[in-house]
Amino acid sequence: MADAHAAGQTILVVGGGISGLTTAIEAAETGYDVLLVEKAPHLGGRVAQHNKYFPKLCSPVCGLEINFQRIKGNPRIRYLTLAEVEEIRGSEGQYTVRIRKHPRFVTEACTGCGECAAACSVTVPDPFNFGMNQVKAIRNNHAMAFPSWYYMDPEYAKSDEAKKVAKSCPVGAIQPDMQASVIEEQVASIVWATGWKPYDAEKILPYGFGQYPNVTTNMRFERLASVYGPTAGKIVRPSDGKEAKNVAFIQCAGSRDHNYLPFCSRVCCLASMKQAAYVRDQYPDSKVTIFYIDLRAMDRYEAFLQKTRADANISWIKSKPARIEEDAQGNPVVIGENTLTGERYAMPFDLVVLATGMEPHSAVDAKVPANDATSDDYGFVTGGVLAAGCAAAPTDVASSVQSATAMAMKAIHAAVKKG
Amino acid sequence: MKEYTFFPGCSSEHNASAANMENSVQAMCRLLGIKLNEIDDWNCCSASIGYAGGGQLPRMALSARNFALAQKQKGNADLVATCAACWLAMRETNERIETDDDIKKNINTALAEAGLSYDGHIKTRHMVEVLIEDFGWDALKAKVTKPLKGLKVAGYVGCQTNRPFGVCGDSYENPTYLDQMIEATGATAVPFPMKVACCGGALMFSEPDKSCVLTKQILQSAVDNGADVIVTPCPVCQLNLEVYQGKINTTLNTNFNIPILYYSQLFVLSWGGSWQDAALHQQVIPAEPLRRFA
Amino acid sequence: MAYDLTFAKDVYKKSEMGHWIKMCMQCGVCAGSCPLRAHWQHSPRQLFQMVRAGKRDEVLKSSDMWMCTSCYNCIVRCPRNLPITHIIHGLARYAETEKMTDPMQPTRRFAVEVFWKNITATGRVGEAMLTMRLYFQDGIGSGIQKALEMKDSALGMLKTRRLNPIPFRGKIKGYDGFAKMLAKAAELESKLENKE
Amino acid sequence: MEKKIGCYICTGCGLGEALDLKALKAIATKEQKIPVVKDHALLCGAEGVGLIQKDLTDGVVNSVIIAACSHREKSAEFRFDIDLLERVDLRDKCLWLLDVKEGDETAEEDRQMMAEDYLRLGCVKMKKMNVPDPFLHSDGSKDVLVVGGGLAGLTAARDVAKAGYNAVLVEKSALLGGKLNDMLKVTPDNKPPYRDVAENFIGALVSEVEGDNRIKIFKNSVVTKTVGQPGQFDITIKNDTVSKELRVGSIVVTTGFTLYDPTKLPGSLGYGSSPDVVTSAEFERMAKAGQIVRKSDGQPAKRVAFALCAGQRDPAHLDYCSGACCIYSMKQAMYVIDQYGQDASTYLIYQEIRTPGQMEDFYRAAQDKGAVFIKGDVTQVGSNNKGGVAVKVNDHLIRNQETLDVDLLVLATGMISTVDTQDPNVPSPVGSARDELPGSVLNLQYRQGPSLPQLGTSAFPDSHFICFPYETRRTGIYVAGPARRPMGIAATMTDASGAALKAIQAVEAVARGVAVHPRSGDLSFPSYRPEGCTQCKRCTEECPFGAINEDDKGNPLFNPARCRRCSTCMGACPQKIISFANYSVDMISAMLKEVEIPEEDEEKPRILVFACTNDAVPALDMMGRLRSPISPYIRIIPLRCMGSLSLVWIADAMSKGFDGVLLMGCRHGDDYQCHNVRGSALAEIRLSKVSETLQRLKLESNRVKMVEVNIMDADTLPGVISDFVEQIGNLNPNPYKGF
Repeated sequence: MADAHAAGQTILVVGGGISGLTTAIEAAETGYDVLLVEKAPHLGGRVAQHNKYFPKLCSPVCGLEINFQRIKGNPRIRYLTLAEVEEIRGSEGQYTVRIRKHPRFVTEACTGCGECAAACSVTVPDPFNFGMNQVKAIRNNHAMAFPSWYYMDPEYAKSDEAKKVAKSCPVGAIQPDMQASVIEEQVASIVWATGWKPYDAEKILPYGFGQYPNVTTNMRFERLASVYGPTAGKIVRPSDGKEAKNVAFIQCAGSRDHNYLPFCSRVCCLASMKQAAYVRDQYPDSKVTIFYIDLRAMDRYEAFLQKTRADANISWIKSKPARIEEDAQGNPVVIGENTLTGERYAMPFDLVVLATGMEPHSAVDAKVPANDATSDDYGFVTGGVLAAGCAAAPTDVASSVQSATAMAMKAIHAAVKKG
Repeated sequence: MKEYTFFPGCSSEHNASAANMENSVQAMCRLLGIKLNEIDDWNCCSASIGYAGGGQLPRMALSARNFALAQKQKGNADLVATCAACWLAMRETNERIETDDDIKKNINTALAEAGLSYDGHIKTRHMVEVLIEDFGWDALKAKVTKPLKGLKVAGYVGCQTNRPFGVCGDSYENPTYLDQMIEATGATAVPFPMKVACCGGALMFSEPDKSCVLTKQILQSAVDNGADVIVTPCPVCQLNLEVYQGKINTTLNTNFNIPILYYSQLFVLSWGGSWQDAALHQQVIPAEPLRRFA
Repeated sequence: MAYDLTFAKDVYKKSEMGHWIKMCMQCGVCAGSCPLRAHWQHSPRQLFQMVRAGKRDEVLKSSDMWMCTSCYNCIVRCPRNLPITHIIHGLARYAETEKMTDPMQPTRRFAVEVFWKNITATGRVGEAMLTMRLYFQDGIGSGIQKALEMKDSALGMLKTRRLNPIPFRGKIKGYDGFAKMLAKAAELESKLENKE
Repeated sequence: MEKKIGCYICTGCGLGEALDLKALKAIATKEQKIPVVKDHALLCGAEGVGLIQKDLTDGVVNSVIIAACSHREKSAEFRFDIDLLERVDLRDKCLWLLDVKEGDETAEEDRQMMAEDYLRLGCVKMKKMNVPDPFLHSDGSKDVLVVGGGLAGLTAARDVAKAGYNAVLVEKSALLGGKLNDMLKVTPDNKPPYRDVAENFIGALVSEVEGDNRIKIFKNSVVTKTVGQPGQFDITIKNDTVSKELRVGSIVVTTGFTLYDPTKLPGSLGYGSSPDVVTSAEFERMAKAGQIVRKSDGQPAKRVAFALCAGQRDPAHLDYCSGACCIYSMKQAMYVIDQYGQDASTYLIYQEIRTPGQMEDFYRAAQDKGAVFIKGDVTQVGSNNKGGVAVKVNDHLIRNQETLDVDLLVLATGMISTVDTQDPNVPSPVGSARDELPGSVLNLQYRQGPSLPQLGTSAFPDSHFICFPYETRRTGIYVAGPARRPMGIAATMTDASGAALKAIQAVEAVARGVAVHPRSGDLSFPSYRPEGCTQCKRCTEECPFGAINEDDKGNPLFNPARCRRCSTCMGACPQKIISFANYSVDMISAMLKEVEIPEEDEEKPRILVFACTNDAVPALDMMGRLRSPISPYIRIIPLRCMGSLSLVWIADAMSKGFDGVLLMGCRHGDDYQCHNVRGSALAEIRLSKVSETLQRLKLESNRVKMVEVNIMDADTLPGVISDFVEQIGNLNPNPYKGF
């Protein structure tokens, strides 16, 4: 029963993105103890990098803030950042997990005052903005980051300056010699919520990402459109900083393609419609072209498609472009066949955004470390542990939260069986 | 001394259009220590254009016969081809025979008529694969005695050494092996966006006007990028680019006069081979920019 | 011609790699990848949809398949792994065996009447003969004209010993077996092409 | 309980250097009469926390004011086992928001004044706060009612039971299983292998549920009445003969969907013109009966066409996508191919193929089996000489208009929720088919009506929130499956499990007397002074969650367990008689009155900012982190929600001498971000009446302004504030200063 809480009834949630947060909070607010393990320095995951959500064009931080408040107010939730689950033994009801805690080099005593960052002279490409700008080697990812404690790059921690910077901390929270540690926990159930990473667009050779500066990706574009991103929200071309007023979006860049990701990533169509709105809102005289195979605005998201369709400055071309070339002015030229007219086109744009798909972390760098773990051909988790959100299938945020809430239910079943 | 079974292909025959490739390849192999054991009494591979006249089985039977002879004469030693079309046709045939039992059965029924049989197991390789995989870049660079310093070369990979199989896992859209070869001889590989564009291939024979437009774009790009010469591994490309320059100049009013060479000719020359060894005397458009290295 | 799958099912069965046609999702990548895209009327994916719609005559009479230069761009880019080059070759061959191709289609003439005859006559390509046949297939007049157009090149080739002055070449040693083999292969092929 | 207040001032993070500690302590002790006042150089450190904990343990203090950083920081360190804790933010919203040059005495003085005011606000608030006494009842139920015994309902009931709770499952028909009973096979959805249709598993699920003694099942029954609140829902279940009353704690609605009426489709789709034009539901039943034949003459139906989006994505019919039809129709095409093999010809005529995620495999499988996909429209349907159906198709991909002769044309009609919904803002739901819906599924005895609020124009009782899809406007009631939104099988089961979790979470929350999202854990709830009530009904009308009923005299009847503690009722009440133990009109009035208003001649205006604690306050904190300075003349008072805004506060602020009032609420309108749905919208409406108040006071109406603030507005908010400060600066000082 929910009010009895024998030891070992804890629910382990792996991944602190929107799915993991949801599973953790919903289970805790139902009366269960939760251990939340996140690999990054802060909670929030992939959605924290998004500028806005479709279809409401609202900030993900709004919902994250509420969830963080719920975590702060709930003693049932323990969370670890910079931590990874290395090994899972046992089975549902009685798992033993080994967790490695990577050094943050900054303790929880940090007050977020920022003295250290001011004292730090070393900058690195900002991973939060996909390396599009430089940041200090000791920092937190953004002003709303939770937990708000700073963290230090391991490389920098080895430097002599790190030791000096440590002295600059008024509360002595910086420890450049901090070591990794390993802990073991007994848990009743495990929910894998490790989410997704953007598919590596450099692998999509015909589109020349990495070769042509003005070919970018949808996740980079999110940061480009964010006022807290590398360009303070100005939508410009990477090559020359020129305002990008003629922008193309190429759907299924890597998705629905046997050469890359054979499955459909589900959200990219809607994400591009959202990003089209970024462009149209910023430049009234802008033009947007969306190249697609099928427009996948499932169920009620259809309304968002119709809303986008109503904008005469957004044109739609049913076509998977064959390749991209670059003209003398550095404009990417998109080449292909319009399958509805049969015309062969070669259209230049200021900027081309590749709607790259979702690669599940569980397929690459967050495989479930259990002997009986199973996954499908694409690396989505199908068994051994419970899977929530994009660890189970490519889904939008609302569906991920539904999935995560459902997994809280399944996790509780295991805990109840144990109790 | 490394030995390989060798399939020269029709264009490499004496007095054939790719005689300059054949001669320079032979010289290159001598300098590098490669023994090529030519298949006795080989026949045409039918290339890709063979589809229409031959269809599936007759087309593949041609390559199958070469494999059968090779197996009989030289066992399962790797079979080296120098012509892109031959390499592709042979590889495709072998792949189908090894993966499709119906094809294997039918092909062997046909081969039996010639008293032959073949059930796969011979690896077909392109000469450039042998250079890169069996000798390696250091070995190729080490042989250079006359670096082709200052020579600006457009590396034209073309289609069939690149797609669908590709050389040494190199990229389809932007392969770099040829540029690396050029650089290995001490020459400079100029940027060349058209490096994998199609020259019109076999259509040059039937619809030269269509193909010449493609060829022209390739020549133009090379010239625009400041190339002194174009280098290719493919005899069809070499022929189209070199022999049709005159026609292109008259019909599309250009004035190209750019030598089209084989990678093997660059190696031979940079490895100290003579003008003759490199078969540079066999260029329809004289390889003047290379004179100073002779 | 109303929608019907008889033709499509025939192509799936008889045409080389034809069964792949049903897997096309009509994205259009093949069209954009084709170097001859300026010259055909229907892109590969259109041909595939036409096959599925049962448009037998339009597909088989079209010269589109004959535009293929075998550059293999479409194959490496197709998101559904269709061996498009081979499918197109297969359709061309299918049209040929169904006697639907325009006999004057230049590539068809070269491939069937010149090239294939040439290589099967001796076992190897006789380039000089090939070129002569190619030029003179429409009679002396246009032949001479075409030849003159390429005169300089031809002379250059002769000078550099890359063109054999004697157009006639001998057969390969094992020609008899070679011919028998081809005959058998052709026999099996036609069985394949007419299998029910 | 007698309140023993302790005030602890932190001098870390530069506060000690920037502020005059002695003066601050004097405010707390002398002016505010706080018995225990201490300071520490690092209050959040072990020593500082120990200092507070000791006073608590020794019983010297039982209520704590912490004057340090934002309440959003160090919550773990400052978590004590006490009822009343107040955070005064001297750092993020004072020190970090003011640009004070070294030695600029005026600026330093302004900063000190701001800090002192904030300390006063905190002290007054603490003095005004009472310990909430949670709403608990002895006769509550933790059972979960599940309405609808199809896939979603069975899943929800089973999951509730497996979690150790009792479920009451009410099914309208004679047997459980719903639509799946009619299905031959099911689509794989999110279970590999994604290529193959799966066996229909509904039988197993039904017996699992019927065999579970925690689940009480009522067949042939409907819910005719739902009275009460979470934990105390009294429902009436009626079958044809008897009515039965029972009490449950929370409710999951899984009544599923009906299909759009095919007779309403355009004639061009030919429904009714021939018996061989059928809907996918009709076709499924035929397949289940092993009868894939022409209805007209019983001949085998080997040639079958499927028209997708039969009414869907068409504003004249259903303006949404039905989500599952593409996959469902592929499954049915596979039936035909499996039955007739080489002789089968199947065509799917589509607008967009929608096979998201791994279901792309299923699309490929359908093609591999030989199904032909045509992007285009059906322009006309007639009969042909072969006794079949002649379908005119406009094929967009080869720009071709041809006839497609088939034995059967299957129309993939769309799903419509069976849940009765309502929205005051939307007159009539889309899709005329809804007129034929049976009565209300719950028949809620709520002041705001028997139905569930719908999402926009969609007529679905879906959530507006992307991050919180289970948050609806009826606490403790969760809709799942196609009743909530069109969805396929796997999505339905997932959704039902999620709703089941929310249902047991709700009963647990009620049992502990705490609120659910968004103010999870809040113990307070509204109460009122009956003698003051004028029966104006504003509270009962405005409550976004329909928590308040009316008694026969027209007085509000609060249902605390329905309440989400947004305090909209408090702001709505013109009599100011609704309050919470720890939040009231009087409390905010007292706070703002405590602010020191400099004399007119000092030329230091004062501007009051009411900021929504959900988005505006974090945005202000973010400004602090970014150190983007604002005017030292503003004073911020956080509100639970703009919905609690009482016009009295404006009047009080003006008579107190504030020169202007700026209100920061969440975005409202269609894409509203107010976590309480209507809070900021209602505040705006109330504000429209504020001009009267100002006229009465002979003050300019532009002294009060409301702005929408998004949580990420830290970049634009400083401008918004300085513009308002400037605008106020252009007015004469408030004449009421010093009264």
